[in-house]
Amino acid sequence: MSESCKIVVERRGDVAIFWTDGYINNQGGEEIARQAYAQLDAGARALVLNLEKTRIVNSIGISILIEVLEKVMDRKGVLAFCNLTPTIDKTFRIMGLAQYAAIYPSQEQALQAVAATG
Amino acid sequence: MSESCKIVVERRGDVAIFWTDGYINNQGGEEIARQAYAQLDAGARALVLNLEKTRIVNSIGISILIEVLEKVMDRKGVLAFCNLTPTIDKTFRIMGLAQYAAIYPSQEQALQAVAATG
Amino acid sequence: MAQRESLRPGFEGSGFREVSMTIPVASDMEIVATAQVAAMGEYIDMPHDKIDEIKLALVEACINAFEHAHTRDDRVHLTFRVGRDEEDGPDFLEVEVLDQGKGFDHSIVEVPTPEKTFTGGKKRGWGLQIIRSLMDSVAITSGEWGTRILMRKYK
Amino acid sequence: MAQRESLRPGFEGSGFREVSMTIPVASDMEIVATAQVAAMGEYIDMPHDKIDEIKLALVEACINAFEHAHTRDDRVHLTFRVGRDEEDGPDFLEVEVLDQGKGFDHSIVEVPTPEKTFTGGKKRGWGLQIIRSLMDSVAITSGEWGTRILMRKYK
Ligand SMILES: Nc1ncnc2c1ncn2[C@@H]1O[C@H](COP(=O)(O)OP(=O)(O)O)[C@@H](O)[C@H]1O
Ligand SMILES: Nc1ncnc2c1ncn2[C@@H]1O[C@H](COP(=O)(O)OP(=O)(O)O)[C@@H](O)[C@H]1O
Repeated sequence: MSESCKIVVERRGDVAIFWTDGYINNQGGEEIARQAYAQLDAGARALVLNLEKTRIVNSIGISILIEVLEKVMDRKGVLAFCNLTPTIDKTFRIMGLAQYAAIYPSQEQALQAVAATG
Repeated sequence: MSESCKIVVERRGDVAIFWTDGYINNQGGEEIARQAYAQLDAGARALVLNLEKTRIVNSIGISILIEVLEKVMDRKGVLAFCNLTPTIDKTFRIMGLAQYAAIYPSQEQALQAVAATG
Repeated sequence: MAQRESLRPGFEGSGFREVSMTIPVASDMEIVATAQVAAMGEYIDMPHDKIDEIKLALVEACINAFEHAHTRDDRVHLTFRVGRDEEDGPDFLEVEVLDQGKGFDHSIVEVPTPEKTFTGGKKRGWGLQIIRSLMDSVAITSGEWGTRILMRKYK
Repeated sequence: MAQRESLRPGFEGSGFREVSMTIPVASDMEIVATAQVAAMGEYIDMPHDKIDEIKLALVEACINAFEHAHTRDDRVHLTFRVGRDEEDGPDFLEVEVLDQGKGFDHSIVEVPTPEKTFTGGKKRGWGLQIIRSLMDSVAITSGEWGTRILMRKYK
């Protein structure tokens, strides 16, 4: 079904960039989690999630992203989001994700910021 | 209402180019007709209708475009369409509009063709 | 969680996904309805050109109901279904347009031709013809209760 | 022609445009339904960011009905209305989500907080809160007959 979220991951040094495309629901969230844990296991220190091509993340999807964030924080890693629509940004703030993860307007800014933490 | 068709007209010599944006129904068709007759009265010899930003023309809209075509032909003028979606192209062929008006893939080709008739 | 698991995409269960919808008899509501064709078409990954064809067929059926039916309830009832004839057959999108109007005998509707349209001065009368040309199958039933057009297109 | 003339855009007549729709309890059908929010929102020229907010509120209400309601008819019933409170007031889009499920007492639903979500391990429970945050007004009625969420946002 075309509604499901597509995910592309690229590793640059110790940073893994995720590009999502489409609706992030439970399945989309779980797929991101699976790939995020694989990257952490393979030594990634920072994850950057570029949500440019996602217009809707439901609350179940966000709750899974929060689990990913906690796992990253447990391992002293960094998680950053970029290119959120105003509605996704608002929802991340309501649920408090924005208090624990960094949100940047562009991928470039996100990459610079996570590089500075390395 | 945003559903209604917007029309922009530009006059280049004796050719008038129409850009439509949105759904062409009876109102949209009548608005095109009104502006087309104004151009003919103001001496335009050829009309080029660029439908690039229109995805739906209903059968009432097409019947009005056929009236415009007949008026143009009465005056020994030329009417050409360009940038039709496959569905609009198909419908124009079903209704026979394609037998009497020329259809071109691009605006450039339409303009060249109508210039050659001048 | 168990509940969520059972809601995987696909055509399990009834073998169909059916969405029904009611729109008022009012201008531009036919365009509002086409959004559902796009959504259901994308759901089965139907190519965009085919989605456009179904949209136009739906528009024509709706404006017929708006213009000719004189519906008793001032509404037009739409049903969208996606499904397959056989397990491994192609997906289809089916659209049903039902009005509770005066009905008509479609067997005696004059078939339009480009010639009549151009030389004859009768420009209208193309709606049903366009629907038949754009869809893979069309069934019209009509009576005193109103009119139902059932049309289907394969992916 | 006379009939056509009476179908000009606007809110004449009932003062409302109302589209109703029924979707099956099935994954991704909430996304199919959001197409109608976009279509009705565009009909009143609502800004796209507001349309996105209503879409998410609708998604949350639908997945609640899918997940918690255990509907008797395996369907969720949606109604979309555009209108105005006063002649020259702003347009609104109203969405009603009705399920014929088991109902719940929303006055005793625990209100989530970011702290509980992060330290407490309870990640879920944000749907209603998100709906309330994104919409201008929300009314929930629920009983043995099911649940109705009525939510409105102004242009
Ligand atoms: N839903 C309907 N209810 C009643 N009559 C209809 C309906 N749809 C079509 N008709 C009749 O069939 C005729 C042909 O319809 P159509 O091919 O769509 O062309 P047009 O609408 O331009 O006349 C109409 O003029 C009308 O008399
Ligand atoms: N339509 C509904 N029918 C029955 N119960 C519901 C419905 N919507 C919400 N609830 C109840 O309210 C609770 C809170 O819902 P919500 O805030 O959306 O969070 P979540 O769905 O993540 O639990 C749900 O856990 C459920 O018990």
